[in-house]
Amino acid sequence: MQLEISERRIGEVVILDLVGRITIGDGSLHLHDAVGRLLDEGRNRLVLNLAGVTYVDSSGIGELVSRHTTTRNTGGRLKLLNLPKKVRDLLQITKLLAIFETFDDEASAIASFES
Amino acid sequence: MQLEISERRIGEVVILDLVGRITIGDGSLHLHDAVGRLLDEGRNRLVLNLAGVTYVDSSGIGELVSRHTTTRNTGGRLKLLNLPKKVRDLLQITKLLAIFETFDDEASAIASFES
Amino acid sequence: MTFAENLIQLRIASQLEFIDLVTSLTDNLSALAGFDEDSVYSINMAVRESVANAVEHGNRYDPNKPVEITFMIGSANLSVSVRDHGEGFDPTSLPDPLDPSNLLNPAGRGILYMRSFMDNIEYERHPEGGMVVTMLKTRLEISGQTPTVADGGEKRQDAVGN
Amino acid sequence: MTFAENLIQLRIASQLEFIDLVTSLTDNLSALAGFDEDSVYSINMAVRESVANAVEHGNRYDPNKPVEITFMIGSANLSVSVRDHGEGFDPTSLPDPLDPSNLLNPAGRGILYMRSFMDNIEYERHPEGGMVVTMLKTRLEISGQTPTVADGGEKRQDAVGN
Ligand SMILES: Nc1ncnc2c1ncn2[C@@H]1O[C@H](COP(=O)(O)OP(=O)(O)O)[C@@H](O)[C@H]1O
Ligand SMILES: Nc1ncnc2c1ncn2[C@@H]1O[C@H](COP(=O)(O)OP(=O)(O)O)[C@@H](O)[C@H]1O
Repeated sequence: MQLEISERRIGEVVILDLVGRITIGDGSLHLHDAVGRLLDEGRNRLVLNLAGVTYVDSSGIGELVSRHTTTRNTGGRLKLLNLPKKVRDLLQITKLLAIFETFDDEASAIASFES
Repeated sequence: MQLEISERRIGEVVILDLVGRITIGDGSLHLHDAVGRLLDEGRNRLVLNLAGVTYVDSSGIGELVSRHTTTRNTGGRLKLLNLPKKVRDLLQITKLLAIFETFDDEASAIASFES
Repeated sequence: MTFAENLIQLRIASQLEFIDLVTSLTDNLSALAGFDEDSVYSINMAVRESVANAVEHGNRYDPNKPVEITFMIGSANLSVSVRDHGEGFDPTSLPDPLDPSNLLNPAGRGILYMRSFMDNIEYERHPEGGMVVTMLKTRLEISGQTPTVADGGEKRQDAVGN
Repeated sequence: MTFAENLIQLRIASQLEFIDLVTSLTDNLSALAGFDEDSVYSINMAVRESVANAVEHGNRYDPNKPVEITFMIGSANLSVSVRDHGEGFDPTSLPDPLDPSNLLNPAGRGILYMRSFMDNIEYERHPEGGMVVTMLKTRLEISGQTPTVADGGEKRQDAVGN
């Protein structure tokens, strides 16, 4: 499996721990489905923990953007935790850093849903 | 470097510890030169410790055979220590196991030069 | 058949599963050509994006259309060109992914990444159909660390120099 | 241009430094095609020997002559063919490396290894010059472990079967 996703629930917030690559084909699709399933269940306070992500391509970035949008459309939020430098650079190059709420520690990411 | 060779002298015997690949090009050439240099110095009681060898091709096997022959021609011996399974299989397929003296422990390899 | 001594060509059927084969070869080849880790990653990204485009937009996933990737190891750079057998397109009339109204588009960033990660990229239509993108990455020469493989120019220089 | 959906072709200039690129691609491709670790090694060995022969004996290290390696991922096997642009040779009239008088030859074992590690190998002269060796490795099917990529036959079967 290109991308492994495991799920933790902390109160209303769901943290998805991503390990592997978010790339065209299986990786992007898997992320798409994992977020889609949560939104279907009405869970829309989402944190993607990217600490274990080793590689992302434009398809993976596109998937992050599109899941950001769908989550917002349900009145929820999709936030990013522990951006690896390479992912941060990709977001930077395409001016997406301003679009996403990003965090470097989990507690702050979770707390940010309270306000 | 494809193949790393380090040298230990135990009395009259020289043990060459080989680490890496003995393959066409650099690997075979490096083994060729290392044995050649010892023979030039008059050292011809040689043990090749192959424990760290990960891959050998027909060029590498050919180099072992040719260094076996040159060493013998000087009145010396080139013996093989710690054959990895893959190398043993390659020698087996080409009926070379009978040609080489092989050992599984260093003490016996060294002692074999006494008799 | 004549060939250049610094050429490597790969031709794959249009299957996404094959893209990783291309990028692994690319990594090994970039390392052999003497690029540092960061550059190896940059070239990998650009190759992945261009091959994905060739499969997706060029050949439209038609598995009976090939994608051809040509690597040329130069003394000062690596050139990679990727050719598909699609209808081609006009790269000057694409929406700008940095335009605020496009920021949330789910696609449209690949070519921008290719431009960012390589030193030069150029699109042209192949005379026999399809699109070719040629991308160049320059090698920063680190003294004492020359690639083992390069084009004739460098080799002749070495033969004189040493 | 038409192509088969299970094909991968690699063309390299005749340089020994490029052989490792070929064998790395071979390893990745064998794994993708569903071969186990032992088979991956066997295929690697056979490809290394055949490409080395194409560079050394076929193209005689002429860097302007290419070696072409064609991989075909079948439902039951992997076929690899290696073509050079040399003068060709008669594989039936080679000295037998197992003949006692040849045992100590420093060379002459490559083709024997290719035969031992693959299920079938065949040499033919290419109509436009050079030699082609085609080698076949059969995949032992392990239930529940089918390759992700294979030829049309297998895909159609899957579509019906699942
Ligand atoms: N090889 C190609 N053949 C045809 N059209 C292409 C090709 N490469 C890119 N394009 C066009 O350029 C657009 C932008 O490509 P790109 O920046 O890679 O983003 P994306 O692939 O995410 O759409 C594509 O949507 C497509 O219309
Ligand atoms: N592609 C080729 N073109 C011409 N001659 C070849 C080719 N491959 C093999 N041969 C001939 O077959 C002989 C045996 O090859 P091989 O068993 O691989 O051993 P080696 O390469 O060590 O000689 C070679 O010495 C060469 O004469």
